[in-house]
Amino acid sequence: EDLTLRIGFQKAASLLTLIKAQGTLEKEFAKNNVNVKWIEFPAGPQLLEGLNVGSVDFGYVGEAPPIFAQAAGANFVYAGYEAPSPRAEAILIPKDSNIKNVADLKGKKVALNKGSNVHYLLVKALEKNGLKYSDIQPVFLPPADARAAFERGSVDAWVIWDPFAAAAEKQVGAKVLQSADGIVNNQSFFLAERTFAQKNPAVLNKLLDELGKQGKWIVKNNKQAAQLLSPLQGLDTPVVELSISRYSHDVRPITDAVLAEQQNIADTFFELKLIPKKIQVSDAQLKPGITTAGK
Amino acid sequence: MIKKIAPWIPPIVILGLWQLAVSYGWLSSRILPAPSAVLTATRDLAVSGELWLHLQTSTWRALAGFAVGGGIGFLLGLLTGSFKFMETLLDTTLQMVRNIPPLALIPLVILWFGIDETAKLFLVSFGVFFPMYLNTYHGIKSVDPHLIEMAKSYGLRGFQLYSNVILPGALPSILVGVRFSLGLMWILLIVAETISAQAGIGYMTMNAREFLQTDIVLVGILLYAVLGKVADIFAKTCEGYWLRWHPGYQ
Amino acid sequence: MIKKIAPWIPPIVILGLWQLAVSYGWLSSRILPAPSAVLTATRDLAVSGELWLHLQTSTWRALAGFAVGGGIGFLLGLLTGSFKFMETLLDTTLQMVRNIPPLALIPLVILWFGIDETAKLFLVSFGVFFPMYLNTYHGIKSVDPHLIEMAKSYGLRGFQLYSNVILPGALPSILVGVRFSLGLMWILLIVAETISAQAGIGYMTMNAREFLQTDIVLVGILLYAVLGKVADIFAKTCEGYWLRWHPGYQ
Amino acid sequence: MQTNSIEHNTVKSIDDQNRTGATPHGLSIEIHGLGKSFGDRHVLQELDLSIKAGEFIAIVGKSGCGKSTLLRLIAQLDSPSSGQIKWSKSPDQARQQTRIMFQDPRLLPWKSVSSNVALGLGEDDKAVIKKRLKEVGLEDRGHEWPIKLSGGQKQRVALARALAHSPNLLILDEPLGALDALTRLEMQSLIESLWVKEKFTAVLVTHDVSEAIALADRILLLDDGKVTANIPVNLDRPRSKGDAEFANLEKILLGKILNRSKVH
Amino acid sequence: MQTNSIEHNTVKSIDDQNRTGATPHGLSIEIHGLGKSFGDRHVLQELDLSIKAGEFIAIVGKSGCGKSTLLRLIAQLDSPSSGQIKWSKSPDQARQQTRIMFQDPRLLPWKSVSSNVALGLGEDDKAVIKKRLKEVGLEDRGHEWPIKLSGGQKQRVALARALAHSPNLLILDEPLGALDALTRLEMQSLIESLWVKEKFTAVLVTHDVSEAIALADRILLLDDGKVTANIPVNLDRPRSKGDAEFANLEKILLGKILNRSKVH
Ligand SMILES: Nc1ncnc2c1ncn2[C@@H]1O[C@H](COP(=O)(O)OP(=O)(O)OP(=O)(O)O)[C@@H](O)[C@H]1O
Ligand SMILES: Nc1ncnc2c1ncn2[C@@H]1O[C@H](COP(=O)(O)OP(=O)(O)OP(=O)(O)O)[C@@H](O)[C@H]1O
Ligand SMILES: [Mg+2]
Ligand SMILES: [Mg+2]
Repeated sequence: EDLTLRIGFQKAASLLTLIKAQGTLEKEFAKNNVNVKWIEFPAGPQLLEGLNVGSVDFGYVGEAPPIFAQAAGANFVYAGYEAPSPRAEAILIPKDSNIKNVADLKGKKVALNKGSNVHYLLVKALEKNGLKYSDIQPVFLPPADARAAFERGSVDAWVIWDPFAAAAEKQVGAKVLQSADGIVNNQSFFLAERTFAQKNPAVLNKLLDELGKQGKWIVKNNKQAAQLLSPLQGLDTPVVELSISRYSHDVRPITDAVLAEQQNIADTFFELKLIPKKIQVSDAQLKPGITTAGK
Repeated sequence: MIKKIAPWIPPIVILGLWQLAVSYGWLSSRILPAPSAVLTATRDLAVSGELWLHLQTSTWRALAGFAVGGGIGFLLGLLTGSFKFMETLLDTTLQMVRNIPPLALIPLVILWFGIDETAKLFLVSFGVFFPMYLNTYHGIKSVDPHLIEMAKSYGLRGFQLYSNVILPGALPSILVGVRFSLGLMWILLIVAETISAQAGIGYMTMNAREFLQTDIVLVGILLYAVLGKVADIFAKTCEGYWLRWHPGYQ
Repeated sequence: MIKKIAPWIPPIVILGLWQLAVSYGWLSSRILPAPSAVLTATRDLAVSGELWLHLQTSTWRALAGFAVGGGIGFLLGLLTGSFKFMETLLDTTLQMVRNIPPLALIPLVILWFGIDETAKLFLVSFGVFFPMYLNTYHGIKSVDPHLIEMAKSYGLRGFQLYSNVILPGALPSILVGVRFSLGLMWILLIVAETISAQAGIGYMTMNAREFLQTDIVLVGILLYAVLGKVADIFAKTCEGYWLRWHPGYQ
Repeated sequence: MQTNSIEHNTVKSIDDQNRTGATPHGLSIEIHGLGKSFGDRHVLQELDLSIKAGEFIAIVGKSGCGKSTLLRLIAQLDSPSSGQIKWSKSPDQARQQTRIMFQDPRLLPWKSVSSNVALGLGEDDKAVIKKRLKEVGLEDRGHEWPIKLSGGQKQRVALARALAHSPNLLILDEPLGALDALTRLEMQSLIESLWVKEKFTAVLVTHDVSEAIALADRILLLDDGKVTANIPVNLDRPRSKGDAEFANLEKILLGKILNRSKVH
Repeated sequence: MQTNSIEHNTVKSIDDQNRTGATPHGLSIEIHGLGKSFGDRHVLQELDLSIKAGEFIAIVGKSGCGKSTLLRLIAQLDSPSSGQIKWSKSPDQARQQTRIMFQDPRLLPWKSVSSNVALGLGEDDKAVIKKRLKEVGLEDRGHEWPIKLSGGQKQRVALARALAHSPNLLILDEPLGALDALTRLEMQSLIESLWVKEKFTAVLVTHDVSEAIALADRILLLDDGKVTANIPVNLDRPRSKGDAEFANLEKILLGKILNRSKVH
């Protein structure tokens, strides 16, 4: 019988946006009687809302949303991940800022998206430079608002991921004070609704296979991919080019090490009181023995 | 003549000042693009056909939501305005419910209605409901009781009483509700279209906002303003016709 | 007696059904926590003092925004309602401006007002402005022109004319605006408090939504409902006092 | 130039006969121990009154003595504080067959003059509406908004509206107070001729003594919440003011009214 | 039980004399070729009229003939379509010194009866307000909402309000139409005594011929938008209805009114 594969995506997620634009999945899955339906969400948390109530089967988000979703008891599994892209998130400062290093952030206003991957980055970066999280003044703003506040000078620094970081660098000459390189991994995850994953392992594997191929293509054809993406995302080509060059686009199966890193983040968020209880990340794994991704 | 031009003076002055501010560099055009840039963006969107797609999608959602929410609000307003018992029973609950921000309701709405059109329709209806309800309710209460008494004693009952006396008397107030709702339906779409939309002006605006395309955000804002004007012209026309007996509306 | 109880029947029935639905497993408590769970969450928040902090912060913002936006709306409504020329000049612009969703304005608001309280105040004022404006405007237009004529010919001018005749006549309508604004101010806070807030019920709710903490979202929703009721009691009290001459409000 | 001339012949036309609800006889009313209070204010007290079917009653009395209150009770627009009113029909039927012309015109401002007169009538009654408007001298104002009419014109529209229904009980609360002497006489003969033809029961409140005598079978003087005088008028119709008996009765009645307050 | 008894003595009291704006003489008015049209409807046409300072003018005429329209023009509540009106003061001063009692009571429903009478008066005028209310027989109703009053009571409140101001020009549009014969006489003598004392110019519209004769120095008959008769009343004051001359004049005037429509 026909199966509909409902994929949740965000425009900012280059891999899915490209594969949707090229129609590869539709073609590939037509052979197996699987219909592909694309559902757009403005950001990760909304996508997880959809996943939680069973309106979406598969989605791609950063490292933080799954942790909150799991704390809230959402029923999903980690299906795969994108290899670390530490250069795709950074602490930015205005071009004429006199902040020289992370230690200078003491007492300063730092804009960030609460409970996102950059929240973790900030905590770890401060830790590494001998500061506590309480030494700075966090200013919680979603990316679009943070950009406005950053340009206006209402904040001294901004922790943000790509493509927003790339856009700020290219458009307002923001400087990278510190990227995640050497501090945190910054991985992204492919999530699947649990019952869907249990019932359709073949579909899931094929999907991840196709995504892996597309990822390799992007890495090889950076410029061309940027040209395709630019009108879709509404960003200048140089910005997109910079942005996608800093992601690995390397789709891999889940490993224990990856989950351990997630567990670190979860524990950090628990300490920050961002989640109300401790969670066990490995609970959100399909039972061992079932392959969850291609090679 | 003056009456035709005067209403357009403030918008034109605002646009002029804005263009000047950008031209003379008082405002960075990256922060706030000039009206001319916004115009270009509008033209591009229009030429590519995207604008019409968004407009069409949103218009359908807005009108459907208005019809449903406004209709229910009107009926409940009739009910509570006409029957003291209904007022006692329902008004408190409605006053509590309407205070809930649609934005906070989204998780529940997704839960109940999924992420499809129904959810968006519900949100628009939910928001539009209240101004219609409140204004209908108050409109009915403010009808001169002497006139109602007279009509009843002249044998008017039920539908006849409503269509001849109560509704025309409540009409000025109901039309305020309509005017308000006609604006609100667009505003609510921007909330509704954050739930997994692929098209619509709310989607277009929020999406552009996400990607810092300030010119398109401004296209959205101007579009909202124009839609507001259109709704207003519609409401004024209704007022002009239905309230032509009313000395205050001439 | 019945009149005291009746208003509480619908809320209690809703809560009861909800609790039942969760207890009997018709609704997964993961998706929608039971009222009891929400109660526990409320208690926890109340005990930790967080709830009061949020409430206090939001209340201040809401009332300040209401005062500013409602005040300006009232004054502009007076102006356009009283002077035909002002109506011609301003009404179109205002009808256009009010159609702009606060959510779309946020980037511009941050550019203009930064990320502090001013920005939040602006957003609440902006939203509250319109119902006050529209209802004041229509209230003034609906005052019986015969009474105004009479008062003028009895030597009433300016302030005296307004305080004795025009405002009392417009009051039923203005109070609808107040009622509406009192609800809207809370609704707008949820938008305003996405701008770099550290406290406030809007912040609490949206934050919880972001992290899928449905129980806290529900605490927020219930809190909004209760605040709606409080605002409503206030508005009803005003109506009861100021409109005690009005047969419709007795 | 407006034409207010009143068509005298039309009142005699016969096409009124087969109309809706026009019964040959009016309602009869029995009132026992009627009382009405607003808070501490006892407006009517222990009032007894019986009105025969088809009778024409006029009520006179000082301003604020409770005339309108009594009419409202008879029309079932208010409920008595004590005592009772009985009609020859069930209260519901009685209510349906009663029409009251209020002291203020109560025209619907959002309806044209002729739609106001048409209130509560069906489509078939268009001719009647037109006729009534003509009889009150406003046939050329049918399409206008009531707000454009003069005080007396509004009152005449309200009169036309009340007369258009052919009720079994017609209650008129100062129906001609805002009219000049000539128009007043014309309206009086209009009311009288309709009453003669349709035989409804009529209760009229008026401050004009000669109007009461010209129209009524019986005149009641209301004072202190009670009926203090009950004066039958046994003159032949049509009655003429010039008549000696008429003038005599007028004198007696006026004397009663003017002296009343000195009595107690 | 309400007490409507009217205090006759108070009208003679003298503490009214030193009140705001009370000038010994009223305004005089000159009207030339006055015309007023509403759309196609020409209500007043080429109307000429001159009113002396302190004169008491009564205007009678058929319902809808333009009486209220003329009063509104004199009170500057409307502007003429043609012709002009001149006052002995500047139009602005004239407007300030004019008070009009409208045909409908126009009470503010959100103000108590006494606040309605107090409209446009200062705090110091409390005594006057009380006095006027007493004179119209409503001293015990001051705290009530107007909606609770009877038709005639409302009219008396409006009268009290107009009289409380001591204007130089007092315009009364059917001020006593809703009152019974006795109350009416009392109000007439109230108006007359105030006029005698304060010497304002008075313009009264009435449908009651004997009222016009009892009060006015001159009676104007309005018809077809023009003044068709101008009848001076040279009777001594206080005038008595029983008087032969009075009755004679009444007959003449009534004849003019009743025959008028047959003339053209
Ligand atoms: N605003 C208006 N628009 C149109 N016509 C009007 C307006 N006001 C008055 N009229 C007309 O002008 C004529 C004169 O009206 P006016 O009120 O002066 O009559 P009146 O002599 O006072 O009559 P009444 O004794 O019935 O009060 C009437 O036919 C009326 O319909
Ligand atoms: N709803 C009410 N509440 C309180 N008092 C009222 C109410 N209606 C009438 N009254 C009072 O009852 C009394 C009688 O009123 P009613 O209207 O019957 O007088 P009326 O005889 O018709 O007088 P008029 O000739 O002035 O119209 C008045 O004193 C009036 O103030
Ligand atoms: Mg009465
Ligand atoms: Mg008049």
